[in-house]
Amino acid sequence: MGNDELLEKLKELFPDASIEQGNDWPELLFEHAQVADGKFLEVVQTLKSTNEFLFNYLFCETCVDWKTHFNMVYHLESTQYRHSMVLKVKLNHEQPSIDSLSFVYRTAEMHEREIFDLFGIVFTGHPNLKRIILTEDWVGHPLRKDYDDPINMIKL
Amino acid sequence: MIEEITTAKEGEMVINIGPQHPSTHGVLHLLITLDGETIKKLEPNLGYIHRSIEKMCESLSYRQFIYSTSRMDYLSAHINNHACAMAVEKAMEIEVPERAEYIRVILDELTRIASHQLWWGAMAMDLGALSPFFYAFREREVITDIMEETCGARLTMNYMVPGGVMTDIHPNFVKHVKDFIVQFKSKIDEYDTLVTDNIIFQNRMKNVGLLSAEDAISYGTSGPTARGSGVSCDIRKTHPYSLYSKLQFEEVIETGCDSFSRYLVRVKEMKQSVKIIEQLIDNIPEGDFVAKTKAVIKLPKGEFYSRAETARGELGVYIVSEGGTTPYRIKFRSPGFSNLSALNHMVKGYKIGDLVAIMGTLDLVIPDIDR
Amino acid sequence: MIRFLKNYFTEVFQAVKSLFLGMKLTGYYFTHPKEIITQEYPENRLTLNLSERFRGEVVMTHDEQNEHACTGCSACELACPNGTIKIINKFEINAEGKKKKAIDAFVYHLELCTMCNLCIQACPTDAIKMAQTFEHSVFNRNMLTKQLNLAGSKLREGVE
Amino acid sequence: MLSFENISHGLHNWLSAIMSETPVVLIELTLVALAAITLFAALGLILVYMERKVAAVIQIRKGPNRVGPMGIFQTAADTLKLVMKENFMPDSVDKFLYKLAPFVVMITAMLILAPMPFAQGFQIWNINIGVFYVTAISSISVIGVLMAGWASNNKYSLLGAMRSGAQIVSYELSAGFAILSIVALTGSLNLNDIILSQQDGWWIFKGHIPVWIAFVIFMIAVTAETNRAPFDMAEAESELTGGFHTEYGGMRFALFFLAEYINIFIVCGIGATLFFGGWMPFHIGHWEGFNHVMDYIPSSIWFFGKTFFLIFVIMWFRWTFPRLRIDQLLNLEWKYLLPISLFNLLLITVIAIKGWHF
Repeated sequence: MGNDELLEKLKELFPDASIEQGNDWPELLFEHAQVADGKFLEVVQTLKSTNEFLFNYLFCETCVDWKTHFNMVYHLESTQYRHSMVLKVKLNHEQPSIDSLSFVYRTAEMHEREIFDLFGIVFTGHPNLKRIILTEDWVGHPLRKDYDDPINMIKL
Repeated sequence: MIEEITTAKEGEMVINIGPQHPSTHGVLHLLITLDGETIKKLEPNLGYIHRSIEKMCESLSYRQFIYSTSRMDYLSAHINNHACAMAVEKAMEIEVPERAEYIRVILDELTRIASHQLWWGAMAMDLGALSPFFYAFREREVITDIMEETCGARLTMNYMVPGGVMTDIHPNFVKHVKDFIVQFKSKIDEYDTLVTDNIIFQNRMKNVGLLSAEDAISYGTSGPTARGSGVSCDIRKTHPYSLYSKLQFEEVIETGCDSFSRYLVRVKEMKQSVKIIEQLIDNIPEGDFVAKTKAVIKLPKGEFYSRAETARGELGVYIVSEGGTTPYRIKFRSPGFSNLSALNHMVKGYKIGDLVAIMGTLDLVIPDIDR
Repeated sequence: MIRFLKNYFTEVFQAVKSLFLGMKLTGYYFTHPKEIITQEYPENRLTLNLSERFRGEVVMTHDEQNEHACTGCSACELACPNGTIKIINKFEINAEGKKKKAIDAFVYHLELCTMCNLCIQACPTDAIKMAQTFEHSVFNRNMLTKQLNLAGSKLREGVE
Repeated sequence: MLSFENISHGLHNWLSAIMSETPVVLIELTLVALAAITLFAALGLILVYMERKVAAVIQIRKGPNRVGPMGIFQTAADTLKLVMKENFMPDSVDKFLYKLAPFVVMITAMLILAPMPFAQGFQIWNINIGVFYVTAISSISVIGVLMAGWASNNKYSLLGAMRSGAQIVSYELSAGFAILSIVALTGSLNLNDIILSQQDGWWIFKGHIPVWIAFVIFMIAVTAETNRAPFDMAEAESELTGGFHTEYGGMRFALFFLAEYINIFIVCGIGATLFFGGWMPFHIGHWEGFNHVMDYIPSSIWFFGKTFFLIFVIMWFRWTFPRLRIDQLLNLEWKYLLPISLFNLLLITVIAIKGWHF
């Protein structure tokens, strides 16, 4: 499916989300309130299992700290149709949490542990949410913009 | 599913594989629970070589950050640099000169061959055959010499710059690459005689570490790991970049889903890479080797994603720009990290010896996983 | 039964054959010592040919009059991702009585350098280049911090 | 002509002439012990050097070449280093067993040396059940390995030791059957008798194809029994880091290391004796002239030549093949080698009874 067509279909399916054409792929942005209480899993399940989309390959999952809020960014691709899309969810900065995708895409398990480690986003329903890169007793989440470590960080 | 390994049940034994272990090829730490010799659970523990490249890149300019990506997957340094350069070029809408594209693709493929050769030797070594390692390094040495001659370094080249390549190719480049191809073709049969056809090797590899196509996609594996499970995922074919849409080559796909298929994919990929180089080496066009760019690169506001096929799989470079001279956030989607996530699924029920073989066929590069 | 036996023996034969072929290959290398590719390093130092592009360390070129081409513009310092280069400038008063910027010390931290070649690319006057030396080991870490401009050197005429 | 037989006989006669029987025996025992230990050390050094050189040339490199001409003193230097190292012992080991294990392995290797006919008339102990003695004693070394693995209190060591136990116990069977086939042909368990029975040609040539099969099985089985690649399950450095000797360092490790090489020498010596006639020169049937020429080459050279050739073959295996997995290793033994060697033994027995061999 081409990007334009995909854009139309997505608009049809998610009328309340903000959808726009990004640099490469259609971008679907949800506010956190729209996908709270397990609704996010439904959205992703729809994207994965609807015959027109079949987004079965989560090839990149990351997070961006925008100081006022976090953006979870999911890059999805369909290995059958070879179309891709970007799924974004805005999370609040104080208590960021979102449904874990580890049962939809198994690869999310490791990625979510990494994001939890470096951004401090809590994934509800994750089977084993603990730090993966840093030690268990580490304080803070280094990839946040407000993270400051006067001892270990070298300022150039 | 990675379950928490805290206490072993009756008759089970928890073993630390790594962080210093001969077959993890670096500082990977795996906690495995054994029942006798059979693996029940595996949990990777990362971070021993985490250099926070993503955080570092937030304070580096768009010319500077490329060098640090050579240190991620150091065996396909050129391809990492290429992906980063492409992301910047895409954002800046820089037209890369034809000559630069040719040089880039040739070097990419040479890197891929070198990487696969090292993997081949190292994997044979994991299985206990030590000689193939040296044979592999003999051919790889020729490639590193070519890299040294043209790029100035043997492993972390930092040769790609936004808009092209750093310097023009060395006058002897074409000749030496051709010499390499001749030598490589005469020696590639040895690889099969020594390892591929060996009955012990085949028994160690076949029907071990099964990863079905569905799981391969679900676990986000890419590169030879996924192609060994019959998933078409070669970025060079599915989302062609650079010159790849014009080139004649096959995407190697094996449907065995086991370690042996993954092994075959890599061995065959080496031959395909040689085929690609042969198509390009004789007709490198004249012209500029780098496009004119401003001294200080400022990316427009927005998000840019570029994908490239490294020797291990799909590398994604995700740049979030605020319009300044440094990226606001950069994310490297490294192939090793996703491939590693499938390891727990693959080794369950196999022996320790198989764990080594499976890890060998995943071709893990630890700095790539940790970044 | 016969088929089973036949399969069994073909299997054994194929297995032995594959092992034998492998041994033949290693046997070939054992009987052909000419294939040895070892380079004996300290002995071959004199004949060791490194490519002219090999990046060993950053050096500043000086000509016979002990003059270099570094204007102290600190483009290299900015280009360096690791803070390897530190340029300390001074102001000289030349013959016409004008104040002129010149380098006092071009400090180079070899221990931080990753040989990425960005400083050489950035230099507008080609004052620095990569040398092919690679034997950098020293006993004292401080010896890796180098001053690249020679004592008493000055800026070459005509370089701006 | 210089021969070991003359030396030993001469020494015995000279000693007997100047003193009574008891001191003679005592002195001779001391001399034999000293000779055995010297042989051990020398063999260890030579074999390690040989392994490194063979590996190097197969791997298209030069190997040790810095210490002494062609690096011949490299192994001596290594041994010196190991001797001078701290005799480190981890805290939680079973101290008695931990200390004992290397010696058990070492002493076992030394014991098997007793009935080895190094040259004509040069043998420490001409025991009439030589073959039986060798097979019996060689299985003791597994106890040392198990001891080391258990006492180290390390999971890798334990796994390595258990693998080693399973492996040695199973491969002893086919090694035993291969040895038995020669015993069936000669009708004697005495190693000297076996050698003398090959006066008109070595068994490998006299015994048709079954002896070849027995020889191949013997080589595979002893490679496994000495824990050499491709059967080095007990060490398996890429899987178990160091296997049963992970926790050993310094001289204790050196003893394990040395014992491994002595064991190789011994099994190859046995192989050479059984299949290639030991010190017996290359004889063909009744070609008296040819046989006579061959006799001019000293018997010790024949023995060591054959043994070192077999050692080379085992090294050749090691540097060519990947390692088997533990279950495949046992499969190979129980599904392939054991049935084949049983059948083969039957064939050889028929050949021996009917006298079909040359």
